[in-house]
Amino acid sequence: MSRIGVFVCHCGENISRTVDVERVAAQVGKMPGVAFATDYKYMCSDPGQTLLKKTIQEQKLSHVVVAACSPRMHEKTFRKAVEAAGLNPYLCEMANIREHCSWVHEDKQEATAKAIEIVGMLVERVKKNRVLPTITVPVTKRSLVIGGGIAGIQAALDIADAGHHVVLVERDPSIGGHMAQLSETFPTLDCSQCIMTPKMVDVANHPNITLYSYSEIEQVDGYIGNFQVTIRRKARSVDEDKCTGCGVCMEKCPVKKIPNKFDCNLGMRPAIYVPFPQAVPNTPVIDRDNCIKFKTGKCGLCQKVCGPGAVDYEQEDRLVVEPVGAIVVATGFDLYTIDEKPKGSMIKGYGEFGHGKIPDVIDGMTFERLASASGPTGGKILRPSDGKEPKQIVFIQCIGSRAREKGISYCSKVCCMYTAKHTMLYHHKVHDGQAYVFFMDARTPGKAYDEFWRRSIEEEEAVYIRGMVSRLYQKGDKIVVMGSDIAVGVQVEIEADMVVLATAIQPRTGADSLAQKLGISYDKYNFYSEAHAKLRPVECATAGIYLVGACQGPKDIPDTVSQASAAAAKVMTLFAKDKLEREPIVARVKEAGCVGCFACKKVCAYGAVEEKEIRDRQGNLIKVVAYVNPGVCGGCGTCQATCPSKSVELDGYTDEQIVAMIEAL
Amino acid sequence: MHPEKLKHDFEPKIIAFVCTWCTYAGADLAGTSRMQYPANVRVLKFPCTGRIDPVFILKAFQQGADGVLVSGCHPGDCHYIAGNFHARRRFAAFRKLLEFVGVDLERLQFSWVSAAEGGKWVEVVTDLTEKVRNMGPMTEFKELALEEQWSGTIDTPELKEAYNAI
Amino acid sequence: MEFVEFKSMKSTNSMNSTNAMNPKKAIYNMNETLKYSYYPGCSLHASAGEYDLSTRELFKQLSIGLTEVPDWFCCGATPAHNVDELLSLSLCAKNLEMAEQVEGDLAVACAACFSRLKTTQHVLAESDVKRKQVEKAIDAPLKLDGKVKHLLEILARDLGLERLAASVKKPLSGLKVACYYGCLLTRPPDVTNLDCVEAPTIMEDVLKAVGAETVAWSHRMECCGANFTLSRPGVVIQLTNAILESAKEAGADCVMVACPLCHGNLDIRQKEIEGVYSVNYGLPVFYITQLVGLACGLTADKLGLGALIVNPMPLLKEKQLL
Amino acid sequence: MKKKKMIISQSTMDVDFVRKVEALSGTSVRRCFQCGKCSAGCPMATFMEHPPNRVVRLLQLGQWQRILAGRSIWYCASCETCSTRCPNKVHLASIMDALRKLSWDAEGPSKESYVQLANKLFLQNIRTYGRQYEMRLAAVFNVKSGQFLKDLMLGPKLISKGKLKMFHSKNKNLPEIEKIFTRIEEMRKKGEAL
Repeated sequence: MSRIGVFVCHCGENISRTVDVERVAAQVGKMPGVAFATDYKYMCSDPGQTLLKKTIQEQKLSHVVVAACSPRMHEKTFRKAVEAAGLNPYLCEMANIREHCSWVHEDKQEATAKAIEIVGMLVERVKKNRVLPTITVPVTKRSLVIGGGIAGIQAALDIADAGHHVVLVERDPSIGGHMAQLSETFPTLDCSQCIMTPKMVDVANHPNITLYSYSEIEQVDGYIGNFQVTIRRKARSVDEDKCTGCGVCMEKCPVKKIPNKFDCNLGMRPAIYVPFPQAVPNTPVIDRDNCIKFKTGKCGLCQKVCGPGAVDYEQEDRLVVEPVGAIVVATGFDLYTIDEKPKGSMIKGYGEFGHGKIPDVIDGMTFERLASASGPTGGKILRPSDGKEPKQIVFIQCIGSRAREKGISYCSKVCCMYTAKHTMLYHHKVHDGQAYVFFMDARTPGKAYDEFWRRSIEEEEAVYIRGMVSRLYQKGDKIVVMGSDIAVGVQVEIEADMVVLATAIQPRTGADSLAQKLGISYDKYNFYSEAHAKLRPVECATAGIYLVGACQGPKDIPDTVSQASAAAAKVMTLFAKDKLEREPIVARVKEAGCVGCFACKKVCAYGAVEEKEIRDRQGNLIKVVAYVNPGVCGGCGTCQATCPSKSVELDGYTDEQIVAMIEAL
Repeated sequence: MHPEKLKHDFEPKIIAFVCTWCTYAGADLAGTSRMQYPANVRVLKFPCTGRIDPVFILKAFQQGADGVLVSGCHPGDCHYIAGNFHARRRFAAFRKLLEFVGVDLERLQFSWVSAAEGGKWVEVVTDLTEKVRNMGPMTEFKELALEEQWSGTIDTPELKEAYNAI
Repeated sequence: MEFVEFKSMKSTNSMNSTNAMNPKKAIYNMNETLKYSYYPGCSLHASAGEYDLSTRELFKQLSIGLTEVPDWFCCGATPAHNVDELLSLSLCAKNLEMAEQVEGDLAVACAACFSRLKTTQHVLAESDVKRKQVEKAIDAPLKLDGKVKHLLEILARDLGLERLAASVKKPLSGLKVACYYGCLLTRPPDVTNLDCVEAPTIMEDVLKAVGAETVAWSHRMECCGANFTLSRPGVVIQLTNAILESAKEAGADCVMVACPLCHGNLDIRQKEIEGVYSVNYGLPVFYITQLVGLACGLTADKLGLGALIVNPMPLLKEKQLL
Repeated sequence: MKKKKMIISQSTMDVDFVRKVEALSGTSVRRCFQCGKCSAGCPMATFMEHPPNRVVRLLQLGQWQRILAGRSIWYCASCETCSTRCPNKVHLASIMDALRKLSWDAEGPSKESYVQLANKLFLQNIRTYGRQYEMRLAAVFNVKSGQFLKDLMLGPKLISKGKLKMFHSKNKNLPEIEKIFTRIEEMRKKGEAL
């Protein structure tokens, strides 16, 4: 006969406000098998846990149910406490009467009745719980970092400096990401390239970092401590080992006029190219869509001029498999462009701003390239249409962001600050020009941020207009901006030479398909979800995978770098152990019943099901049955639901346990 | 939205089978965000919808559930790679069986609620509760039990013996 | 709740699946004969008689059937919905019901009537409360599935640009036209579903098909203030002047409209505006059916060109179109 | 104009009125975050004492008297530019319709009488004739508003071009139209419609 102990938590007032916890304890105390039931103000507190441990020992409890918050919150806490009291941790269950009850209902009577039923279900379930052994698995002390922007670079360097090997995978030909494109950075006006390039070089030279640029994640198998990652190394057509980066091929390439994406299509590049001079690795790549050799079979000039013979037209995509113990995801963001309806974007187009067809209406990143000393204009602010210096420049905030009707409702977080920076850069470069900013709110929470914004107004003479713009249209060589100033309550019209739109930050296109490969969750915008918004901000719910930077939500550089170091620390914590304990929620085969149909093997996504021969003492084969490798099993239980003879069972979620819960209703 | 709380004649019992990674977390989010929904639902947590044996749904109806909700990760988002696809395939076949048995399929709902969709959880639960409330109590199994003295539990010694022999 | 979702789904579907957003891709059957019921609207029976005349003549020329809804009455226009939405919805609903009795989709010439009839369908599909009220007011069950089409849609999509081009006898070559959309043809987009709300091309497409040139100009969708033509003509003069100025600046020879109210302001008041602002625009303002009709070989008489206040004859003679 | 201080309290914020506006217009005023895009594109904003965004702001504060006392709502041209471009899908054109209706019901404290008069005559015309006849409408408007000479110069030109019909036949549906008017009046009396 089981002696179950039930502990009902008040959670301060969080539960007790709508659930009569004393009544729950009293009612549950009468249930068969329950030897002890009580309520307590904070079960997770130190005294709460002491009460739990003491009661287990004094009352000689066989099972425990803690009725409190979500098991996703504190199951580990209480199982640890139960273990300390000498019970197997898997004999403890949590009844969720907070997230699923007290917080979502207002009627106390209703909520209390529901809470009693929820606890009752768990009491019945726990009776059927079995002692489960802890499973330990080895840890591969190598880490994968996906994305070579500032987020991925910082995380990779930190982990590598701690002595662990890092595999850094970057989709583009060079690492550097968006930060390499920026001119200067707020709030100190550091030159972005000056602080970024040394870090990029560090990555290239670090003995603990393997850099796969121009590569993408193909497939991810395994679990925390033991991932197998397949990486597609796209054909670069240039051998990285042989290439010296002399650049002769790029000089000789007859195709010269391909818009360079790195320069927001303002500058041109050849068909064999590095995206920017400081690229890491400094190995060119052939853009096969635009290369004459690949299009017509003729040319081949670059191969002829290449001294070391690095150019290889025959190169094909290669797949490499890397075993790693942890994965850091740092895939960054895409900037929304106001073209009609960008593929994969949730945002409706901005026809009122010309659908991106007015040449001198540009986005913030294009302005960065114009302002960058290494950009296509050498740092001069010039109009894309005619190369003239704009004397009246208008910045408009919140394009796409904070516009639920246009598709997204969140704030992109960095635009207020970078626009303030843009007005300063503009004022420094065009002394007789005037900058105007249409804005709703200036969001400047950050160290020295508000001061920076005020400086753009008070010292750099930017004119901020509180109000939005209804429409832009070309009139001669001017762009007419039809705005309003809601403080004055009048319409404002400006004939501008150039308009810069602070467009929204969105997750990378394809962020969802990467998430699906990794088995991590994401929100409706495709931003990756952290395990807990406050307490586990850099971890995924999927163990062993960590999030850094704008792939998790819009973020500026200081926040991104802090998060990168935080994720690196998490990886190091994981690598500090030689072996990992994992939840023993794995499938087991009852060999007696197994007929060897291997339906389970067909549905197992982990390849955990093996064939096992059963022989008698003489060595004669009796039958072949299924065997689940506990190290590989993911614990989804699909095999159990599939097994026609009910001969496989998922520990922790047995039929007995579930039926007991249903019957308790 | 705080209309006067309506008292209903019939409070249906809804059982939700959910996966722990998406829908359970989504329901947690609804709680953390203090959204409100009818108190009729009881949640059973599974690692994955792939673990949900159709028999559990039958069992739930037998035990007096008036509606059953099965909810997991969106297609392609399964934490266990493909469990929800297997579940979907399995339930597609199972629906036919249920229909044959005489369960109104309106009482059984499948949906996808991700960890970030607290609002959708509330919507799904509220809608199903209202729908089932309007349909009235699920009587098919109860009537069957009365008619044929049929019961889900093994309550005669002969049956028990027979069962154990298997 | 579910009903509403279903409806809105339907409307987005029709936007995506048909060629509603892409007039260039009209799919048609050469042998089919087009037939419409016709709601001219009050203005076409009064101040915009030439729009009515040219519409009928053009449709006859193109072998498109057009049967006027017998005893239709006023849709209520802006004044009705301005102060009494229920009345506006009811008047339109009754007219829609009467149109159901005549074969074919409902062809509407006036942009304001078009907007009111479409809005009525949209609002009543979305709101059960209003739907019930209107059913009570007109004492009849509502039917909202009949299609309401502006003449532009019929020419550009039902007939199709290719068939239209094939009917051209005298291309309008050399004529530079500023197409004026005004407010109500495209706004609000979820109601009218006519074309891209901020960058429509349907008028330009039609004109190009009949050989005219179109100019790019900034004020083609700004409001002319039609609602105030009676009560506050000063407002109208100011707004309309900006439109004419922009068209002139863009190098247009003339303006084309698809709405009698826009026409009233741009054409009838043009002389007055020129006086107030001491400018000289001299921009004839045509209805779409007049220009298309001209290209299809109809005479000035049949198109009612003589009824235009700004005399178009010198321009048409200069371009050798008469 | 002297501006009165706004005293804000639960009792001075008329939530019931705002709810009525929301019900009639089918749009929520709380969604507006005052970006001013509506006012920026409004062709009539320069004629209004409260630009469109401020009309919504006053509604958010329950200060409808200030709105109805002014001319703003009567200067809205119903061009739908605001509704089309609003980032929050606040259907401002419908809010304006609702406000005009409520002002009309309250026998309009507004100063703007010309637009109201024109609207009234327009609706009367529908009830009496079934269709609009601009000549009659214009003539009656001029007489009632005391502007006998307004647009006088346009008259002869329009008549010579056949644009103003002097005579017209009665619509056969007049009884039906009359019924619609009376049914709506009855529904309102019974409180079945706003």
